[in-house]
Amino acid sequence: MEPILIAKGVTKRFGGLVAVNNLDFTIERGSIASVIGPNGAGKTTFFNCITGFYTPEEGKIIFDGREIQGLTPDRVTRMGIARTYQNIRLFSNMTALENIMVGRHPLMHHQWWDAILHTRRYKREEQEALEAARRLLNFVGLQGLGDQLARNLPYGAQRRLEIARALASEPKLLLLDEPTAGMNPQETSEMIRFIRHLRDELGLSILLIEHDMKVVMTISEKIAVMDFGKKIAEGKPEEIQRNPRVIEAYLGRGAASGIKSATATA
Amino acid sequence: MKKRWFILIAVVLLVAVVLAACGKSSYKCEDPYGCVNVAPGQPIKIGAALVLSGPNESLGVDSLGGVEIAVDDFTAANKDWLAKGKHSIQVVKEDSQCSAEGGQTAAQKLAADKSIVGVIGTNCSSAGEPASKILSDAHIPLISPSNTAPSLTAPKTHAECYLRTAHNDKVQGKAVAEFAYKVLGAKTMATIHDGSPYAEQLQQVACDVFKQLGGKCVAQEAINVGDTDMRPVLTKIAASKPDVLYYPIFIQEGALITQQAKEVPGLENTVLMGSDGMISPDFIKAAGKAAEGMYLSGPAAVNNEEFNKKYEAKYGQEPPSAFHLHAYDAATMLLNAIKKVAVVDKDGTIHIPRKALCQALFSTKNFKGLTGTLTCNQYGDCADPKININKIINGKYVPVWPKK
Amino acid sequence: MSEKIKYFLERISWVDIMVWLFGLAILVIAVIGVIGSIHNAYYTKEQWMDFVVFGISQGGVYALIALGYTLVYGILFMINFAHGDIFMAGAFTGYFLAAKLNQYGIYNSHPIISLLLIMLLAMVTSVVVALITERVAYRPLRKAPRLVPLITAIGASFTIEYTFRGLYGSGVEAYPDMKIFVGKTSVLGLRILKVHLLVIILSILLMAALYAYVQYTKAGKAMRAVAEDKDVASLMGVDVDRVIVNTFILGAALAGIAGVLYALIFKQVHFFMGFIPGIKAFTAAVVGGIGNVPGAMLGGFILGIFEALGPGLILEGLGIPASYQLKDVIAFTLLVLVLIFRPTGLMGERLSEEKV
Amino acid sequence: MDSQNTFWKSAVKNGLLAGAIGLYSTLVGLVQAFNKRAVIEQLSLGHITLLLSWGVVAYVFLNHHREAESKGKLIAAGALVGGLGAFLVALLPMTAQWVDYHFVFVHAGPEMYSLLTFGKGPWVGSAMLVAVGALWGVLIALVVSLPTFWRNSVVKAFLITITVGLLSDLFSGMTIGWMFQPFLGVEGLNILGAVLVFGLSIAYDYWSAHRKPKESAEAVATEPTGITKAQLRRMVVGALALVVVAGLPLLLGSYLSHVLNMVGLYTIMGLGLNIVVGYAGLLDLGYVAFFALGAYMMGLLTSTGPLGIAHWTFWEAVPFSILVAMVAGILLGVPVLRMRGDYLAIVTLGFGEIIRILALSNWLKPLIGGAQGILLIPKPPLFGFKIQTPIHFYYLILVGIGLAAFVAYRLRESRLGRAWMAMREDEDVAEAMGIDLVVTKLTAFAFGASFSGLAGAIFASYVGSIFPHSFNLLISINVLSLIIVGGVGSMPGVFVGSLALVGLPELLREFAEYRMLIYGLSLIAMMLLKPEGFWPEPIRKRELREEVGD
Repeated sequence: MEPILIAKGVTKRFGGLVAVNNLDFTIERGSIASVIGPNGAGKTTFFNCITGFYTPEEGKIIFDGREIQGLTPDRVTRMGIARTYQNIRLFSNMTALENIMVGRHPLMHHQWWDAILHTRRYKREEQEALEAARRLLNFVGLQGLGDQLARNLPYGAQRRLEIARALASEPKLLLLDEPTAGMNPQETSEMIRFIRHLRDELGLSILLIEHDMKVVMTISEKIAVMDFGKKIAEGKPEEIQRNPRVIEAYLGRGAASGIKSATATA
Repeated sequence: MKKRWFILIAVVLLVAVVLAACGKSSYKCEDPYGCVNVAPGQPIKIGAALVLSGPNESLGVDSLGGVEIAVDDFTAANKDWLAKGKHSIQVVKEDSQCSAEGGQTAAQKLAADKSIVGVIGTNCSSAGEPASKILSDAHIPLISPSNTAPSLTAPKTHAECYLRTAHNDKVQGKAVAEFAYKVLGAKTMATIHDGSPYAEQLQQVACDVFKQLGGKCVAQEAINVGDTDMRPVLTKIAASKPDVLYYPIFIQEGALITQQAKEVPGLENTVLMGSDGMISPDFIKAAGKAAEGMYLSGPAAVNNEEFNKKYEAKYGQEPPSAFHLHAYDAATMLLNAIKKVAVVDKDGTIHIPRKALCQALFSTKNFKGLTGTLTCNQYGDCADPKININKIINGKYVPVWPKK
Repeated sequence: MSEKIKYFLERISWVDIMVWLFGLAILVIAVIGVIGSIHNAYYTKEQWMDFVVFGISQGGVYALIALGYTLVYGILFMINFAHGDIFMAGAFTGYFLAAKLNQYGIYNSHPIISLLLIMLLAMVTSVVVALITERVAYRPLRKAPRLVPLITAIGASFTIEYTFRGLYGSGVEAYPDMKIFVGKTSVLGLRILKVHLLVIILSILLMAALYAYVQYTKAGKAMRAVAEDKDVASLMGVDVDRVIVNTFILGAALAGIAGVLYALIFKQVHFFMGFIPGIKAFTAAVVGGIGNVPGAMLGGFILGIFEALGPGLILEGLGIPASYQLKDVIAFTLLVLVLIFRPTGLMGERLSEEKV
Repeated sequence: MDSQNTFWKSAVKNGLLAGAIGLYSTLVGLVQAFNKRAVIEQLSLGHITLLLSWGVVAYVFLNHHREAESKGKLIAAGALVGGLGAFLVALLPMTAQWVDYHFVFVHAGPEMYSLLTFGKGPWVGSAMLVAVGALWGVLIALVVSLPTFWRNSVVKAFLITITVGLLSDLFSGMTIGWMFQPFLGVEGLNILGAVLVFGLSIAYDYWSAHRKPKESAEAVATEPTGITKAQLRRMVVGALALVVVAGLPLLLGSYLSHVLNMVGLYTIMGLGLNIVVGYAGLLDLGYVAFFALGAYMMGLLTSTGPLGIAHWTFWEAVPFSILVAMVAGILLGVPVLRMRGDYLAIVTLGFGEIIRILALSNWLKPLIGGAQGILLIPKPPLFGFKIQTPIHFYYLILVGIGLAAFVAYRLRESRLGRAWMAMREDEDVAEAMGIDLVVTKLTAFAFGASFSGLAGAIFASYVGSIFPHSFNLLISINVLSLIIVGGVGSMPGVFVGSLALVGLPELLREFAEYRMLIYGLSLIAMMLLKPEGFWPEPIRKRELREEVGD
């Protein structure tokens, strides 16, 4: 299989802190890949480098054969990468339907004069967008909730709405940042099924960041493990499970850091 | 419920029609602009569109006092004329502010009231521009006590029924320049204005005349209303060492300049001059001792003992600005003209033809007012343009020029 | 080759370039003006120094008011538009005590005590007004969208102004001269008005005290905790309401003192006196980096100096007449310029990328 | 027993509060200033202000305890609150012989004391005042103990009567003013009018409470073919509204039309700022800059005075006014592209001030008139007819509003509109949705500015002369306030907001110096009562609707 995304030697520093250190990673077209690691390992920073929020100091990110590092987020999105956020970031005072329609922004081309004059282009695009939005709403199982304000939706629905919004731009690669965070086991397994369904139905490539080992192990075809900004292991789930460095980094210290983070919020 | 509404409206209509029928009178109005009919027991209404809020409010309060006292005096002097139909004179106040849109709103409101006979106002020329046009269109005369912008009575731009008892800026600016050059012997002059059309115009005229006389205008500076630290601008002016510093602005900023000029090196020998915007007890209070020896130009008639007594008796304070006498004269002129053209019915109804009123005002000649002898020209300038220069001595305004 | 050019073109931020060019253009114009002015040699060296001194003393007042803005903003993320009027309330009320003291001769026989009494009264008045404002207009709306408290703040500003206009009248009242502060003195070879010296020293002392308070006392730490994150702070046992009230008290007390100092420099007080200093102080707080205490001081002084010096130094060199009329243009241009090159103000924390 | 204590304690507390509010309105001068203004026959607004300041406190307090306490006790408490409130106010005239209040409080003088004591001297008069307060409290207690319907109805009728009395002089200025004459005194309503208004209000309440709720059923019933009854009703209502809107100025006369025109101009500006603030979430406090540019452009291009450069007509100049404002919106938008929230607010405020000061400056005086402004701006011609009076302008402004509302509405329902709102909600995420922030922000500024330019152009032609002082910060603040009072992002809200914040203050002109106080207080009150605005943006339902746009 040919790769859809190749990261080569990506490095991102904040002052003295090296958040992502010389990272290499490849995602095959049509696969589900994951990045895992303890808190602060640099996973989200890596995401932000891909989506254009950050410009890596060194290294290349090649998407679909083109270098994308340093491009602005809107350009990256228009090339075919969409994402969700760890702490859901919907447009909370817009309806669910409008949220999805915003996601379709890169596929629409009418200008303000089209909108004022209601030209044919405007009518066609709006009709398409509305239909696509309804379709996606059904696809993620939110039918009937389209006219609700996003902030009034229940938590799980918000997660799915965020994914629907990301899908609206018809991306080739979907980045999911902890899609099961805060979900109970039943919701989690539903989400797993849903992510598989996404790949199988829409033929997307998916990269996810996840904390939940069980999710990662069940769903991923390839896993990279990060610690202190470095990739310490990469491979199939079963390989990762057996890797001693992962066990040490993840379980040994992870438990301790887990306790620390628990006290910090108390 | 709908039925009830209909009944109500029908009743209202009926009552109104009956009342209208009763109001019919024997007088037939032949004035092309129509007449104001004041039924017995009703007041004769005159408007006062003055600045009653904001930073220039003292100007309006001052003029309003003039108008109200004029009304009192007129009422006292014409008891018999008013008594026949049990009339009184009512002053309808409107805040015209010191802006074009304020003047417009006040004028619209007064113009909408068909019982308004004439209006005294406005204070600020910017309010006068639209107000004069609107009221003239409604055939209501407007007489201003303190508009000083030349354009208001210029041949092409004046409004049909607009007059003023205030002097034009050109007169006062000239007086200041002449006093500075001839009496004070100044050779160089600096000016400061505050961005108000009045001050800007006045200092420009003063500068122009001063130059014509042979002097030099070394600096023309400006500040903004609300500024407090005048020392930098004064330092700048000090660098050109003017003989006279003229700032025809208002109390607040004027007092600050007066005080701070004493603290800025280089201005020790500069004579300070201002104009009628600062002729006010408030200015003396705000500027304190620094104001001693300062010269202020203003209408010759500011202190009228008799008027001041009436004012203090009525309002418990001295007139707060310099145009109360102009307002008094404007109102008296208007009331006299009303009396002149009015026709009184047998039942006491007073009919006032509008066009005749306007013509009567324009034909005012040798009217003995408190500001002098007023004669109106064809463009509406009625002022007897006498300007005094006052010196502040022991906290009092003492006229020093022209010598009597 | 063309690949490379394309690569770069795709990554250039045209906005940044435009904005920088805009800033650069202003800077170039300013420099030309400065060169022109210096070339003119219109002012003597003493006069240049005078400008700076005037600027510093005006800046001291700005800084004291700016602290109130910055404290409240740091904690509630709202622009307390009424702060300028809280400043006015103190200064205006202080006048009556000053006048009474002057009437009985205490004003000049015991100047320091008088001054302290007047400041105390001004502080108390400002604090009371600020607390009523907070209780009535801000607290009920703490959970509302951000624009809503902005509007009540504007409403509160008008209300305070016109309340005091109604209470004390619309006229200008003049603080009596305090004899020991009349005249000039000289410090380090600079001629300086005694009032100015007093204002500069007092404002610096107060700011240092405030900084120490916020940095080192327990109450100050609680304040910073609330500023960082209200929810976490309240979980840690900090009484958030109490801290917010404290902040308002602190800001208002400083504004009250600033009011008296202002009245000492400029003598006159009136109901509208808070409006323009309020806006300027807010500008100063933003220039310095809003939410940042030393930033507010720095911003205040810089703004004051630029206002005093700018017209003579920059505009005159460009041949612009009546340059002091455009003083505020300089002040606001300075603001734009600072924000172009440092989007969060001179001492504001850089919006760390981590926050994205 | 304990609860009894707290009841009386809280009654005393409320009495003190009533007194404090009463003292406030007295010392600020409201009572005295309003005393000259009759509302109903001899009852002046000053009296009403005092009564209201005690009454509101008493009413809220008593209403709170209505369920728990007996009627007798309520009456006693009412008397206590009212009496105590009055007593605090009466302290002023009582102690005036020893304390010189006038030294600090300008309004505290013999005139005020005699007003408070009915001219009967400090002791007798104060006793009378306290008695009036107590009686008023009793009256309120009686109203409070009425059944819910009557209580609400009476309070409402009371407030409506006062409002009508307050605004009654407007009726005489109307074209149909003569119809109201029998009910009006020299100032305010006469007794007949007051009784009539009071009665009508109660009657209306009674009617609306007792009518049969059949209409709601009607609205739901759907005809299988074509339009529903509800739709038909909407159409009829719409047509009626159109007739009313078109005929309004003819009915209201020139002054009220003028007030409506000012409301209209602010509505146009509000619609524009609503795009910037309401849709795109960019806090702009310098909106007046574009208003000024539009007005100055109109002035320069059409003026027949010495500053006029082209002597065009209104119609030729309008596009340029709009265009110049639009370009300025983009130019001023560029430096602030990277700024967020409150930084943006202060910088735009600065821009507004810069434009005003430049308009005023000696520097640019040769070009644009400086402090002397631009005079002699002609009125718009229309096929040989001249748009001149406020009534004529009403229609011109109406067209302007229509145009602005049309554009704003259509933009909102487009890709651009959604991009604006997404940006308002979360700028970073919006960018990650493929939205070009630069273009999106600049178009928001450009459209917002162009509406303001249009309003400025009409304003210049309407007033006929423009001065830099007209373009101050207050306008920016006013426009911002009105869109928030109306409901951020809501188009009908803009109109409601300008009616409340521009229309009402115009009607309160006679209170001159107290107008701003009332304005400030009502800004606070409105936001406390309705933080989401009076007419919040409706949620557009479209999941199950088929159509796009129209």
